[in-house]
Formats: sequence, structure tokens, C-alpha cells
Amino acid sequence: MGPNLLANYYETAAMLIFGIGFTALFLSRNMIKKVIGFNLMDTGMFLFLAAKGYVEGRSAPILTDGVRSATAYINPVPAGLVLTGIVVSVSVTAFLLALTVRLYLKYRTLNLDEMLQRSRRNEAES
Amino acid sequence: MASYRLFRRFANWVEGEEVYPIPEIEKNGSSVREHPITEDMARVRSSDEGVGTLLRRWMDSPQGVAAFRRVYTVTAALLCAAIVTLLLVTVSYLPRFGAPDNPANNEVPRRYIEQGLSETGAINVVAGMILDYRAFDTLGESNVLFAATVAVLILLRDDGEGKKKKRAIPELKQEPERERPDPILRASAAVVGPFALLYGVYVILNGHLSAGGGFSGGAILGAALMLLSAAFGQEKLERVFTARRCKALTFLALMCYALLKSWSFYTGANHLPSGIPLGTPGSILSGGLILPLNICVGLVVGCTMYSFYACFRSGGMRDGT
Amino acid sequence: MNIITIFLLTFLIVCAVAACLARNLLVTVIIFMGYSLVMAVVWLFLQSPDLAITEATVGAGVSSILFFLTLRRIRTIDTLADADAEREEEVS
Amino acid sequence: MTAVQNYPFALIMLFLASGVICFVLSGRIAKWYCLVLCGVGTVMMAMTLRYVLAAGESYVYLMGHFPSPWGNELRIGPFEALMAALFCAIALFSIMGGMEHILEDCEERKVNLYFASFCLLMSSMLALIFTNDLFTAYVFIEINTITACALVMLNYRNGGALIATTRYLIMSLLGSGLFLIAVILLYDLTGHLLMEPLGAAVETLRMTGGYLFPLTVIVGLLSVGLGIKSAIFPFHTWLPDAHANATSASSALLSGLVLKAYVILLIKLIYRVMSMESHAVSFAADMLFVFGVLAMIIGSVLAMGEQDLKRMLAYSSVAQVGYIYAGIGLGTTAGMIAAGTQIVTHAITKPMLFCAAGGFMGVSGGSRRISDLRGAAWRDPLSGVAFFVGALSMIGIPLFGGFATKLQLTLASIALPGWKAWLSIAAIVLSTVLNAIYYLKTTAALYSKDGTSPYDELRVTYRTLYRALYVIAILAFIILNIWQGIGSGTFTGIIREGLSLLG
Repeated sequence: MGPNLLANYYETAAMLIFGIGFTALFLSRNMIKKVIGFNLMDTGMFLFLAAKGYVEGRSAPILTDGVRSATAYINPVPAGLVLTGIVVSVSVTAFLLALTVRLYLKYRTLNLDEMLQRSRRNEAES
Repeated sequence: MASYRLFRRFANWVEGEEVYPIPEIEKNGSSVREHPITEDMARVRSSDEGVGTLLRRWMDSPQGVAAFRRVYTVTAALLCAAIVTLLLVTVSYLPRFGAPDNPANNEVPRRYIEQGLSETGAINVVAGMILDYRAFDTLGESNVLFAATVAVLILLRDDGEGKKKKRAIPELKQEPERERPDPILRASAAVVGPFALLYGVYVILNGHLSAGGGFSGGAILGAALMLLSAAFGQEKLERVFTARRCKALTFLALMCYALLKSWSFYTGANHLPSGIPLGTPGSILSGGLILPLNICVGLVVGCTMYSFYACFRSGGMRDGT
Repeated sequence: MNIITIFLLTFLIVCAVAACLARNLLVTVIIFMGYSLVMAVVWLFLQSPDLAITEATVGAGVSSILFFLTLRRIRTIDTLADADAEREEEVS
Repeated sequence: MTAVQNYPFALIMLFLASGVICFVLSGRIAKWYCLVLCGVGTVMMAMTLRYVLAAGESYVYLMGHFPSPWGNELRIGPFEALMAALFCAIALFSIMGGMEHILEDCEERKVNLYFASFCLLMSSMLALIFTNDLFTAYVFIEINTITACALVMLNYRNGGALIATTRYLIMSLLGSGLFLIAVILLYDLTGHLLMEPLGAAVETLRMTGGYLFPLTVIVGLLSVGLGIKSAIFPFHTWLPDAHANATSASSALLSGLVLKAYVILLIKLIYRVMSMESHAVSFAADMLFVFGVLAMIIGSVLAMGEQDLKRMLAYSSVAQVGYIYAGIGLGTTAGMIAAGTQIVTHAITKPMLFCAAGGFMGVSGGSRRISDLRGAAWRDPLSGVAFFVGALSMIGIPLFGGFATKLQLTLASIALPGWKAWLSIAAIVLSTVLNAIYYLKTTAALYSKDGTSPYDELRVTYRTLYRALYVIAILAFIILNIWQGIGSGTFTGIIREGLSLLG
């Protein structure tokens, strides 16, 4: 165990959220919960990234008063990556939800296991 | 005691016992749940042979399903726990939060901040970074959104049959909106809607000067359109904003984006001057390509968000004809 | 380390757990919406206004609307199916 | 900079833009447009390949006006160019071979959306092959995920396809989540996202001994994340359903190309970020090796028990991906060359088998069960020949593609001391025997005519337009296969040179 677990409290929280989301995406059988889990996982990662860009006592990288020194602003790279990531995450969310609607139309359930059983039964019957 | 209840709840959740929002579903589902496993299926398969088939047959039998589910759940839970522990231990070794001498604060952000203004013309360094220094990522990002639109359209767009506007899938049809939309919603949408649209446009146009940019502005535009559509009915909104126009707008904006960026990539790689004026920092018409790109992204995102809404609500947008 | 950020981060974790454990899906989505808003505030604390504005519109706005629409669509499917079933019963 | 050097970039942008163009075209035009585009792409990539081979070096293409640690980059060498040319060609033939089924399975007004997804998929795979930047890789991985799922769920009227898509999507998301977290951790430790400075920074860290634990975790996460997406053994569960339920062109694309794109990215990461020396002794290499060997055997065993032709082919893909990972896990250059050869072999064989499976299904009332397909090879002789060639290649009979792989992998294992050599040779032998059993059994079933099938009198005609395309595609696949078998030196030589330039 390294020395920085509590000093990196933002990162610790982010990893916990990531873990919660990962578990929900992996283990939950309800489609909606899975989608929520996916969103939690992604926001957890984004929180981690955003925390990585932060530097104590510096301000947001919007050059207002003509101050151009790199020591006045935080690191802009993580913010850019997170912006890209958020778009990806909302796209995937929409896709997953559309799949959920379609699956519900077909199987009348949100439970992935039940869907699997029903589709296997259909296959066996046909 | 409370922790025990929490644990029970967790265990229930893991076992897949969920309460759906509407109790009727539970009722519907229960008829199937009574004979979940498939003896007839085992019979059907018994004519087959081979090791894998035996394995499958066992896995399809009741004991097999239960055992498999238990093993799977336990393994998966352990795996998740292991990953979280691993990541937490990793975090404890990482550089300290907020320290100015972290490895990430190297020459890369230094150049973005110190020379960003003269190289990209954007006051908002983040906008300059994602639309100029690392523009390929952002181009990919808007195509992720586009790919998702295509996927959602494949799944939910209801083309109807032939020329008649009859719906092919009756269940996809929304119930007819007999009840008038909520008066509170209409009144507040009438006040908030126009301002939200205006704010979206503002955020898009000021992307290179202040926080925000094409994506957040576009999302605001999309949200405003959703609000108007929810309050005044989709038909009314789509008299102006038809499916064909939405498609054309998306197409034009994405093509514009791709062409502008191709030009900039091409000149960059071949060490040619791009020939795009950067303008005076701080004014609206500055930042080289960033402003037009922001507008393109904003349009794409706005159209996409609204078409998601239309697809989820009623199987896609209508043609205005 | 100040008290407010600790409080907000704890709130985020609690929200995440609650969203996963809530039994009613509508509650799940509402908790998720609150979670997104708090996340936006946290990002404001981290000096990233770009992210805050995006998360507020996307996470709390568009994503949540999509979730609500999905739940509503599911209910519609059910009511239509029930109506069909009733009609069939009447016929038979 | 000569014009040829712009081609990789131009092709990526062309496919991206074509995705948008297909969105507004009608399906009728979009399908021809895509075929032409793939043909043009193949030619362009072949020219690029010739250029880099003649120049004897790889080059970097700036995406914008800013050099390495600040801007995005593409990197083009013989390995990348060969793979890109191959991908375009295979995509062309897969679409040609499966065109008839695409139009049957898809709703008429959504055909253009299928081709839009296809174009985006191609562009994302090309970007994954060429990119030099980890975050770009992540973004294009996501495009790849979404569009690959879109291709699977094209025939969503068949319920199995929907569930298969969902499982595929969820597993892919877990994989890309792990990949992204690894990229973020790597950024935190080094402050770079481009492979060149990243590799240098990792090297420095390794010298100074800092952050050893996080580095190990990162390597593990990267391998597992990409492994999930390319269906490495314990994470393969999504693959059979997804590949079996898709239309035959999609199955061909997914098994032949999509799985490989991630492996190629992993190989690039190993060479350019982690360095070959540290990979050889790393825990990740052993892990990949063990997974690969297990996949070679268990995938074949599962394929043996399948009664569904396309699921059988899909399980065979699991086994074949196992060969690739076993080669990577050997940790030597020879192993990597074997892995590269296997990428080529599998990419030219499996799509052919899936196209042939589509042909059989077309003359057997659309059933996928082998018992219903008895005698199908007589009804559709060309598919029968293609399946036979593919089966021989997958078994590893000399003169066919699969033999080249098995030869390379055996040579690479023999050169290695220790447990890996024995294990890998034993696995190759066992897997070959298993392959022979189930492929020959299936071929025999396809050729056995007992007069009980209701479709016995059916004869396929090759005169219609789409069938003509199918014939061309199958012939091209067969030629490629025999070329790989007889003149395996061509591809292997290019791969060897490309890999040496990667490091």
C-alpha cells in the first residue's frame, strides 16, 4: 500500500464510483440498472481525470486578464479528454436505451437472464 | 441490523430480483417464470451428441442453470472486488493530488497555455486544445455521436409500410395524446424555451472565449427543442423542423466539419500554411477554425439529441409534407 | 482537504450505491439525475467550468430525459399489450 | 511529402465522410458506393504498402500543425499498411459475398444505415491500425464498438440478434472501460498520450524504478481490456451468439476484421509503449499465453459440440484467436511474427467460411442447423468448395493458409526454452486434431446426400447479379488462401520487416 491513498481523496472516490458502476454493469440483470451502471463507471473515470488535471491554487484555463504564464492555470488536457468522453458516454447510453426498448417490445421484461431463457425456448420450439 | 438489511438487499439485487416501476409487469412476467427451465428443450437436444452438447445440456438443466448462475455471480463479484481493490492500491501509489510538480504538468500543457493564444487564437485553452491541437479525437467524437444516431435509428425508427403513414409496429406507437399537455408545462416552456434556445446559441458562439462550446451548446439546444416539443406537441414543432431538414442539417454540418478539418490536417502534415486568419483574440470572429467548427458541432449535437428524443418518444420524426 | 468537498464526494458515492440498489427504476433515474448535478458542482470545484456545463446539460439533462422516455415507452408498451389482451378475452 | 503518403489519412477521412454520405443516400446507391469505396481503398493501401516497402522505413503523419507531444499523429509502416490493405480487401469481398443476405435481412429503408455503419466501422478500424495516440485509439474503439453492434443487430426482427447485440455491447463496454482507465493511469504517470514520448517516459520510469506497481496494473488492464474486445478465452462468451446471429456479411466482417483490429493495437502497444524486452519477461505475456493456449483447446472442444453451423464457426474463431494470443504470449519476435501470420490467415479464411455458410443457408430454407444443411454442398457447389478449402486451411493442411501459421508458431515455440515451448506444441497438436475432427465431420455432413432433405432438388444459379458478386468474392478468398499457403513468405516477410520497424 502506497502513501497517498487519503491524500488522493478525489481519486479514491472516483475509483470507488468506478467500481460501483463496473459491478452494476457486470452483475445487475436489469437493463436500466446496467445502463445506470455504465454511466456511473464513466463519470467515475471522468472524475478521476478531472482530478488529475487540478493543481492546487490555480484557476481554470481561460486566459482572461492577459496572464499567459503556465503556473497560473490548471492542466487543460484532462478537461479536453473528459469532454470527448462525455459525448461518447451519452451516445452509448442512447444506444443501450434504444436496445432496451426493442428488447422490451420483444420479451416484455427488463431482465437479461429471462430474455435469454425465453429466446432459447423460442429457438428450441421452432 | 441495518447493515444486515443492506446486505440482504444487495444479495437480492445480485440474484436479479427486481421490482419494476409498474407492478403489472411483474404480473406479466410471473407466468413465464413458473416454468423457466426447459425440459422439452433438453429433449429436443438429446438427439445431438458430443462433449460440448453434454456440457450445454447440463447447463440448460435446472441444476445446471442454478449452479452456473451461482458460480458466475460469485466469480463476477470476486472479480469486481479484485479490480476495485487493485485500483485503490494503485491510487495509493499515484502522484499526490493537486501537486504542481506532477508528471502530467509537463511541456505539453505548458505549450497549450503559453502559446495557445498565438497558435490557435482561442482564449479558452480547452477549446483550442480539442479543436486544434488534438482535433482528430474530437472529429472521432462527433462521429461516435453520429454512429449512435445511426444505431438508434436502425432500432427505433418506424418507417411504416409503403407510402401510407401506417405504423409497422403497433407497440412502438405512442398512445394518442388525448389529454392536453399540462398547462404548467406549457406556460413555463413558453417562457423558458426561447431563452434556452438563445442560451444554447450563445454558448456555441462563445465557445472559444468562455467555458462551453459546440457540444454543451448543442446539448442545450437539443434540450430546449425537447422542452418545446413536450409542451406544444411534436407535430407542431415538426412542422418547422422536419425529418428531412434535420437530416440535411446533420449531413451539412458533419461534412463541413470533415472538410474543414481535412484541410487543416492536410496542410499541417505537408507543412503548408493553412491560410486561415486567427483574428483578434477576444472578439467573436477569432480563433481561426474554432468558431465554425463549434457551430458545426453544435448543430450536429442539437439535431442528434432531438432525433434521439423523437425516436424514443414516437418512432422518429415525420416528414413535414 | 476541506469539509465541503469531502461531503460532496461522500454524497456522490452514496448516490451511486443508492442508484444501484433502489428498487423502483424511476427512483434510480432520479437519484442518477441528482448525482449528475452534484458531479457538475464537483467539477466546478476542480476548476473545470467546461466540464461542469457539459455534465449539467448532458448528464442531468439529456441522459435523464432519455431514461425517463425509456421508462415511459416501456409503460406504453405494457398498456397497449394489456389492452390487446383484454380485447382478445372479450372476443373469446 | 509525396502524394502516396497522404493516402492513409485520406482513406480514414473518406470512410468517415462516406458514413455520413451513405446516411443520406438511398440503400440502392449506397451499396454500390461502398463496394467502389472498398476497392479504391484496397488500391490506395496497396500503393502505400509498396511505397513504405520501397522506402524501407516507416513515417509519421501529423494530424494538424503540431508535432509529437502536442498534436495527434498517424504512423505508417509496412505492418500497418499491409494490415490496412488486407482489411479493405477482406471488407470488399465480405460485403460482396454477403450482399444478397444483407438485402434480405435488412428492412428495405434501413439498408443505407447498414452501409453508413459499415463505413464508420472501416474508418475506425483503419484509425486503430494507424493511430499513434492512445486517446484517439479509445475514441475510435468506441466508434468500432457501436458500429459493430449495429451490424449485428441489423436483422433485429430475429430476436436472438438483439440479445446477442446487448451482450456484445455490454462486454465491449466493460473492455473499453478497462482500456480507458489504463490510458488515464498511464497519462497520470507520464503526462503523455502519444506512443513515442509515452514509450520513452515508461522506459525512464522503469530505469528509475518508480511506480512499478501502477505500471504492472496498467499493463494488465490494457491486455485484459483489449482481450475482452477480441474475445480472448475466459471473456469469449459474447462471441458465438453475436457472430452466429448476424447476417453473413456482418459475421465475416466481425470475425475476420473487428477482432483483429484490437489485436493489432495491442501489438503496437507492446512494441511502442511497453517495449519488447520488458514484454518478454512480464506477467502479462504469461497470462496472455495461458489464455491463448486454453482458448485453442476449449474453443475447439466447444465447437465440436455445436449443431449450429455458424456457432461452430464462431467457436472456431475463439480457438483461432487463441493462436494469435499464444503467439503474442511467447514474448519473442518469432512469436509475434507467428501472431501476425495468424491474423492474416484467419482474416482470409473465416470470412470465406461465413460467406459459404450464408450460401448453404440460402439453399436450405435459412436454417443454420447442420442436420438441416445435409447435402447443401451439392445444392450450392461453389460454397461447398469454399467450405472445403476453408476447412483444410483451418486444420492446417500444407498448401493452405492455416499451415503457414502452424509452421510459424511451432518454429517460434521450438526456439524457446522452458515450459512455454512444450505447452504450446502440445496445444497446437491437440487443437489440430480437434479441428480436423469437427471440420471434416461438418464437411462430410454437407456433402452427404441421403435423399431426406426437402430441398434436395434445389439448385443454386450463379447467373444473377448478386450471385456473380458472390462467385468473385469466393474465388478471391480461395486464391488468397492458397497464396498464403504456398507463398506464405510474402506476407510473413512483410510482417517481419514491419515489426522490426515498429520497435
